[in-house]
Amino acid sequence: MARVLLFGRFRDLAGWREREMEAATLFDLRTALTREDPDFGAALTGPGVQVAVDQTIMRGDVPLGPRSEVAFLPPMSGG
Amino acid sequence: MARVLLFGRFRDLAGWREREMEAATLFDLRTALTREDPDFGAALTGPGVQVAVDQTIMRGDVPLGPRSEVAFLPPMSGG
Amino acid sequence: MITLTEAPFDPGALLTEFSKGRTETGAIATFTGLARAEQGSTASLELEAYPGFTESEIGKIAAEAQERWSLHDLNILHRVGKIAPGDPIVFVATAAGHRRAAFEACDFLMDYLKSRAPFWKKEHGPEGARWVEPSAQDYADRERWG
Amino acid sequence: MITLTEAPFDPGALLTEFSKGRTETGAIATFTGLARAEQGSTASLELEAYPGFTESEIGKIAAEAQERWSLHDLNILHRVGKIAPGDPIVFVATAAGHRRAAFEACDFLMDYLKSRAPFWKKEHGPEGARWVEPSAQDYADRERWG
Repeated sequence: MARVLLFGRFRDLAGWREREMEAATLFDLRTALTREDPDFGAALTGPGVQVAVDQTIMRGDVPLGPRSEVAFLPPMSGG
Repeated sequence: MARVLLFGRFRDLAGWREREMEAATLFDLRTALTREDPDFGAALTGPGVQVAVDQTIMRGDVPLGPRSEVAFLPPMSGG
Repeated sequence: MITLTEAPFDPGALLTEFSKGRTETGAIATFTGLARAEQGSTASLELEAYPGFTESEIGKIAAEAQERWSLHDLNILHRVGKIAPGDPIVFVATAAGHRRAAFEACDFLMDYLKSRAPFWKKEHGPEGARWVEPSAQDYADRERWG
Repeated sequence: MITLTEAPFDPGALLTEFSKGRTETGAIATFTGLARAEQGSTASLELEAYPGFTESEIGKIAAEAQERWSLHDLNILHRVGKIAPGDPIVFVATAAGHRRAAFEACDFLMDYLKSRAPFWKKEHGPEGARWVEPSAQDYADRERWG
């Protein structure tokens, strides 16, 4: 089970901020999210969006462990 | 009688910081100071030295009134 | 030191602490960013961070500034949560031997914090709430540092 | 506000006061200059001003900065007399709508205060006292502002 965290406008868009989800890879997780909510899935691939796995920014696909923390980060706006 | 004020290294050089002196013009005042102490008189014409009469920087000769305040200012060093 | 806080803070108290007991520091620059009321158009500001990640990302840039300008010390404090107009949002202090280094490092850190640091900002106004993303000016300011 | 003072001061207390009750100011920059000990080579610093003239000359440059960067406010406080190592010598605070203006005005005022303002500085060290005049760097910094 990966812990999935949403920030900024993704929270408003998806209607949740944290969930546990079953996924072997980041690709699988994205697919599951997109199947559930295609608009939200599309937003996750928008310009400037980043993904952190265990608090490190990742590009491309990565395997997820049972305790992975996956965060979807909209463009950072600064303080 | 003009009130003559010295600042910075001029005080150490002349050995005084404030005096009353009789002088009709700034030129006369400089002449009297130079006659008294030629080294100090020369220092007053050094690079970057400014003269304020009644707290306004003056260039060249100016007449002095009976209550004029004349300040000899070595190059300003800032804070 | 890098701190996120939900509570209002006094930038002056931070500067008092930061400036104490320094004998070789010639220069301290600070910057305080305040929430503007924008003549009533912004009622309040809400800032979200990713605890842990946000501090560690700011820490990387702080280390870069420390090295680049040979800073003696730095302090960064950033509000999160709801912020009222007029309240301080961010405070940055830099200590260095000479003033150019202190100013430039402070300026550099602020450009980063305002445009690239992991915060998400929501403005609550009379016409509802909206998420704010970086302005073109923010990106341009950042470009100055290569 | 432009103040000369013989008494030690706390820059933090000045920033607390300066940052209060601002709803349209987005940015406050401050600079604090401290007397460096120079590893023991400078025991103390003595600063002389020309009371009245010094404040009025600083006031002219402050008015120029206020106009050039549309400042909401500024505060300048400068020590005179004997200053111990580690003590603050000068404090400048600028308030503006946005950070670039606050930073630039603060930087500009400091360049002026460090190189052209009517102060005369004497360093007292183990080998006696000497009058200090502006460095080439001080003149170069000043040239940046045209």
